[in-house]
Amino acid sequence: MQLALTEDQALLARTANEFITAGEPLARLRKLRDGRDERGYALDRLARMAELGWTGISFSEADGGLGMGLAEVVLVTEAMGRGLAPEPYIPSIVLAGRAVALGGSAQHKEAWLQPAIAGQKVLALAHSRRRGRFDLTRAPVRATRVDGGFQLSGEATQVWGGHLADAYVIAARTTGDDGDRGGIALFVVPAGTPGLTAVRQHRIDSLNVAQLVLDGAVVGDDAELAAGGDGLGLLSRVIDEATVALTGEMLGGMTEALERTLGYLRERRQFGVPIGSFQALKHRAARLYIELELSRSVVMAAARAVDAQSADAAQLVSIAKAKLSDAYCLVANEAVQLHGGIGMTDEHDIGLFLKRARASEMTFGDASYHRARYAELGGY
Amino acid sequence: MQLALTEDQALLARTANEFITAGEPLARLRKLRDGRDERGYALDRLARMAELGWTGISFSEADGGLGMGLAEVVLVTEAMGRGLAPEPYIPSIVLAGRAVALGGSAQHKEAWLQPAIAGQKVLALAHSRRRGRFDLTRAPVRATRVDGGFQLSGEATQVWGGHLADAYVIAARTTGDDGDRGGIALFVVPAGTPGLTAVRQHRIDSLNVAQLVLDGAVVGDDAELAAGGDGLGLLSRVIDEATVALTGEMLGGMTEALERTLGYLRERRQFGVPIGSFQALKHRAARLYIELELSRSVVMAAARAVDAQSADAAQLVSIAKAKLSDAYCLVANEAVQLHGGIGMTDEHDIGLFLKRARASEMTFGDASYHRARYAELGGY
Amino acid sequence: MTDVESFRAELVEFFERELPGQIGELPPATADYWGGRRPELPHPSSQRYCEVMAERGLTAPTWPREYGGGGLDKECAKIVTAELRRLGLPVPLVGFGMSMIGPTLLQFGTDEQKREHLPKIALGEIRWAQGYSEPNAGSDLASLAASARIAGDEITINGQKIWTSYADKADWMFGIFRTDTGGKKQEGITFLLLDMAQPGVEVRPIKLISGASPFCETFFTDARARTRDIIHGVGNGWTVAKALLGHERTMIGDLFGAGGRGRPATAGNLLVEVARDYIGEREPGGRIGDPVLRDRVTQFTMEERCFALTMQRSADAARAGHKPGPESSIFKIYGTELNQRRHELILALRGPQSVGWEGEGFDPRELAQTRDWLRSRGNTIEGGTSEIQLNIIAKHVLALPD
Amino acid sequence: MTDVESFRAELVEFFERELPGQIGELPPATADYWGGRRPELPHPSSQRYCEVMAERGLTAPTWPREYGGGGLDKECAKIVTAELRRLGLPVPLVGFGMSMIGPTLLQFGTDEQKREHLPKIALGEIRWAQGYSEPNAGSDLASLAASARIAGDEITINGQKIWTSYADKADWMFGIFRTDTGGKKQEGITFLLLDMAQPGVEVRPIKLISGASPFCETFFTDARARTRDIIHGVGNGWTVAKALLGHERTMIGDLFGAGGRGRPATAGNLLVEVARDYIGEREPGGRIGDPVLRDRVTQFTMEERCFALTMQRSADAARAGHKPGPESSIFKIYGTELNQRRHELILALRGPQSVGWEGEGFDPRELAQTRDWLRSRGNTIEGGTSEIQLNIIAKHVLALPD
Repeated sequence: MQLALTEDQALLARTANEFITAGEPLARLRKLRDGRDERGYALDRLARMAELGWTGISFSEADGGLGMGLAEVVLVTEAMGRGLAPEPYIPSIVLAGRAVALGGSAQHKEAWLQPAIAGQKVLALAHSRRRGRFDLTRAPVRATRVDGGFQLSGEATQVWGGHLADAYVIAARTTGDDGDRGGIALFVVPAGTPGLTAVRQHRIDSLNVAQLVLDGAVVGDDAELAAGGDGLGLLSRVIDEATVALTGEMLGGMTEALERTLGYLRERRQFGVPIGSFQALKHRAARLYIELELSRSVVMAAARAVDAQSADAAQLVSIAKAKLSDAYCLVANEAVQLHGGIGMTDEHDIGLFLKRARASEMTFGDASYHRARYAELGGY
Repeated sequence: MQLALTEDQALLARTANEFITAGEPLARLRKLRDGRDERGYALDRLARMAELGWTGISFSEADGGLGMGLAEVVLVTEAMGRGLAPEPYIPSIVLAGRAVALGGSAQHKEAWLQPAIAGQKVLALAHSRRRGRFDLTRAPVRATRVDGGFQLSGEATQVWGGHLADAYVIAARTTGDDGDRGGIALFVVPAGTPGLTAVRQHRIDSLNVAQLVLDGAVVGDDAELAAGGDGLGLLSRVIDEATVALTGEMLGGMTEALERTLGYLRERRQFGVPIGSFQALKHRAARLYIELELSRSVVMAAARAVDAQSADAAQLVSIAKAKLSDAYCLVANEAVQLHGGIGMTDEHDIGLFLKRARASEMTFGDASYHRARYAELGGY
Repeated sequence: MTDVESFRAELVEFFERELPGQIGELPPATADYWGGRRPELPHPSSQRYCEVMAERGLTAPTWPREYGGGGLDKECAKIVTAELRRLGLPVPLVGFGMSMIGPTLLQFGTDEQKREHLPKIALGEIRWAQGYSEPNAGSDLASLAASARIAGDEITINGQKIWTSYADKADWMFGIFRTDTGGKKQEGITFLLLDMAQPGVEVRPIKLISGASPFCETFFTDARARTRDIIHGVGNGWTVAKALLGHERTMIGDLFGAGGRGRPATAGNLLVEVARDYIGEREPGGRIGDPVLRDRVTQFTMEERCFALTMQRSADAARAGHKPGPESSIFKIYGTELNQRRHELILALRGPQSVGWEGEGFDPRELAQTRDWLRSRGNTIEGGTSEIQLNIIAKHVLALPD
Repeated sequence: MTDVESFRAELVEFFERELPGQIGELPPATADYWGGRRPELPHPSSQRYCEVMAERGLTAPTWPREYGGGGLDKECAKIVTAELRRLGLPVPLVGFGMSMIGPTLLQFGTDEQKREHLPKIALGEIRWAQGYSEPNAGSDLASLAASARIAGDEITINGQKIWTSYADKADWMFGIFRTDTGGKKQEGITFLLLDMAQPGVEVRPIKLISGASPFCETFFTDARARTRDIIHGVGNGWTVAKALLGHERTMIGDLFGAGGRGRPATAGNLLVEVARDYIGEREPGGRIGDPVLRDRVTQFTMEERCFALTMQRSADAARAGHKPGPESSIFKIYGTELNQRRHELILALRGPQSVGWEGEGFDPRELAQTRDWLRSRGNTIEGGTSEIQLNIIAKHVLALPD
């Protein structure tokens, strides 16, 4: 495993950063938020990312992708994290898209994956229910056999990118109960299916998330991904991949938050000097910088380990999410504190990182969940 | 509960501090340590403390004491902690002495308690075995019934003040097993009893602790304290009282360590200024000061709660020991760090506090033991 | 029976029998009433309750009678508080008049100034705001620039203040302004009072990350004040300002500290309840399901108790007649940090349910707590940043060199 | 086959067949050999092993042949390390000659100086000590006072150095001395080499809180050195000293960092073993009995992995031809802090068994680990305190103003 960027990767990182920064990302986010934009992101930006090829990174050429991996994906999400870009790249491409790619039939891919890669359609994946915390065996939906298919009922929460999505991959329990590793299936359900409704939810980070209500929606047998296979296995795998992508986004966010704070420390003057000249603040900034460097290393490593499907890949994913959750929240808290009064105002951008840090922490498992998972995987 | 010192208490505190500092305590400790003094403390100092009345503080007038409580005891131990005084005041008086006072017969008291209060004899209490951690149900000794008494076998470790003690209070299991709350008895066993041997142990804090080996030592029924009663209850009670006394000692130690560090920060010059003028060090010192103030409050409160036998006394004891363990170790670590190079030398006194802090942490339960105990007591 | 006992008897008589008769339904203990010309009524009878209490000098029990207080000694005042708590009645009147400018006037004001302003505070007629910080004078308060030009007995004020709490609801402002730009910056600062109901004063609320707007910006354009409202003389404002900051720190410490009005006294148990609710329990009423979170709850509960005990120790020392010890210097910094830690712990316990802003999928308590958490991030900034508090402790308590 | 492959083949041939023939039993991978005039032999054949390796230039593979090195490029050098590790053989020679003064001479020395000193280092004939800190010049190293008076080609040295690692075992010292007391303190410092085997040099070991004495005080009384042993010219010592400190920081980071020689690469698992041993497990081979300590073990293991990955990233970047990035600035501070945390965690796991000093009631591993813990407290002080490291990061990496 090489923890250095190749020429191509370095180029991709630069392009991604230019694309994001050129879009005046934070101003755009505010406009979407304060204008109560129903979608909360821009379809054309997603399409543009598709044109640049980023939506195809982690898919095989056969599926119309570039046959690269998370090592490249995290460079895109890192740039998105720097600008808090709200486009549903992770849920539509890395989460639902990969689920279809790994478990879907030719029809599934043609109907949903190709359009998603083309940036024409948006996919979302529903895997958690209210109070279900991070346990993937607590499927949000129950699937009961009906003639030629299944009937789905239940309520999923905080479905990322789930408002106005074109289709949903839904984790449902066909048999057994919470805690059982068997009996979980993934179904592809198009928006507009009778008995399926999505309601926009509003989170502190103002990203597009939805509550997905299934009230006896009926799907055919052909709607199931990896039919008869290990549904939970497939779900866990794409969640792990999306988790790595998210840690990339978090890395970008904490990098940006720290840089903005350093800038403020250099410019803000009190007592006749820049406050960045106060040693106590210097040392705290240096501590945050250490956290940043450690975070960058583990994100790169986790991405490469999953790409190589190495034995400790899952453990590295947990290290990465645990580390980034703690480090991003720390950096964001300190960033607000070091900005002083203006740091607590809605008008100032630094607060947006605080909110996103916390929402990211609570997505795909927080630090203590991943520490417990790491220990389980390590057999102690 | 009043968290302020009375006139008498303030006077006692002053006297105790004068007595301790007058003895050039740290030089004395070094002499005992480097001279490999067998006893590791000075009998005459203990006798002097008796003359001053401090050994009688927490005993009833009937038992020849002053009928005061831990609120006063902690003032004595705080002074001892400031000077790292090695005399076995806590083990002989607060731990074993109180056990005899609470559970002993008139004969026990006459034979052991009065002489201990008079500073003529030294008592010790054996309650833990190697690898037993802090669980009081894991008695170090097994007691088997023999005609007219018991036969004791087992090995107790780190018996505080146990080398060259005159008598031992020994926690032994008569029935049942580790974890059972019943079946634990306390026996008073004089030194020199056949089958009992004490071997001096050497700890980082160079206090007098001993390994106590019992190899079929026989004691009569009359040797049992609170005969037929709740042995574990009695043991827990005196351990709680001794824990409070120890937190007083720890408070004194961290106060002294912090004051010495502040002094060094004011005097040591680098880059042409006192290092205490560097803001990063100022802020760290202030953080330590906050810990110190919180510690002082909880020690005072725990002492008064136990004296008043209030409902939450045990919980306050656990808060005090958890807090003081963490705070003293933090202060000691920082004290060494802030002293720089000389801080890591054996020649400099600050390191003695680091060692005592750690040994105290590991006596009567560390912070995580007491947090778990607190939650148990709190029913969650 | 002693005066004290008879006083308590009177008080009980009044609270239990007379008061309901005069007011009818009494406001609940939680109903904070701030008074002022445009009063907000947390409860229909809040204003009436305040007035009736004020008639008896019970809004400001320790203030002298001639200034609208109760003229009571510490002991009797404590009885008032105790009885109010016992009967589940609220403190009749809160606000910066009672807690900040009132005590400051008693310390520095002339008899004339006290006679004019204190009774209106005690009666709840005037609500006050604090004009201290400016955009470029935050931690470095002494470098403030808002100017007060004195001509005869008129003062003309220009400039801007920021972080003025509830300025949009206040009637008068106490604040510090620059009357002299030469010399040491602490000199040339004057402490004065002004009526905010005038064209030269414009107030704009500041929206915080929590969505709330407890603070305002206040702009002065040739605003007017009277020289008779200068406290402690021209150029001596810094002394007054620092004394007042002391009152403020204590108030904030009380507010956020364990047992303080800023939070439920039972936070410890509250956390256990939230943990049981969101994490689950081993068996009904048994241990919290996740031992690691259980340990975090315990750790926090212990810290909180240690802080509460420290506040009690300080109060007991004061009662025992000792002057406030150095321990009081830690209240503001530690109280506010505890409040932040409490909120972050609740987030950890509620997990994904703790990141809602509004609407679907989150229950009201979850949403309210999330806002409170966001608001709490400011606690270590407002009223003197934690960094400033640490500087103060290092310099004034630990005597570390500059 | 390529040169690289043929080189590896030769090497294997030599290591596996020739070497045992020439030496007999080979020392274990753990046997560090420091060389010198009074060498300590961790293994009977340590010295012979070093000599035979030196003949082939394998004690300093990348140094030029004319200076006693192997003249190998980076890639071949890496093969040497890899093969040694594969065969469980130790690095033939360690010490400050190899890691500090050697590289410094290659960078700043004259050809004559290199010819004289480097071969003796590569052959393990001379063991070196570092003369930097003084009692009043610790963090503020540039204020050093130990003087070097130059007369003709003779230098007379007076004063004291402290924290000189293993000075009691060293033959020569490299150090910085004041040759000019006027002007800026960084100026007037000269870097020079001197033979310690002379009456004017007295060495006293310093006992640490761990009981060990890895450091010494060194006193100079009219000690002699030669002007030909001045490196980089009179008054230019500060430049040389700083460059060398760089080598030292990296070395210490490596040493304590995960995977570093200073610790077992398996510390993660080691901690789990200790936890299982002292805390117990739910069921045989199952979870660690105490979930809170289990979480602490995991937390530490994760931090350690993140650090190891950061060191790898830095190495990979170097291999990819990038110059050492800013991330290398965190190695010393974080590596040493991790080492302290590791030891404190082991104390927590071993509980009361972790506070023994010697003798009865504690087993040897427990006693050794307790000493190591005490020793580790110095890690964040020696070789540039953590506070200095943070200053460096803030200034040179984060560009924060002075």
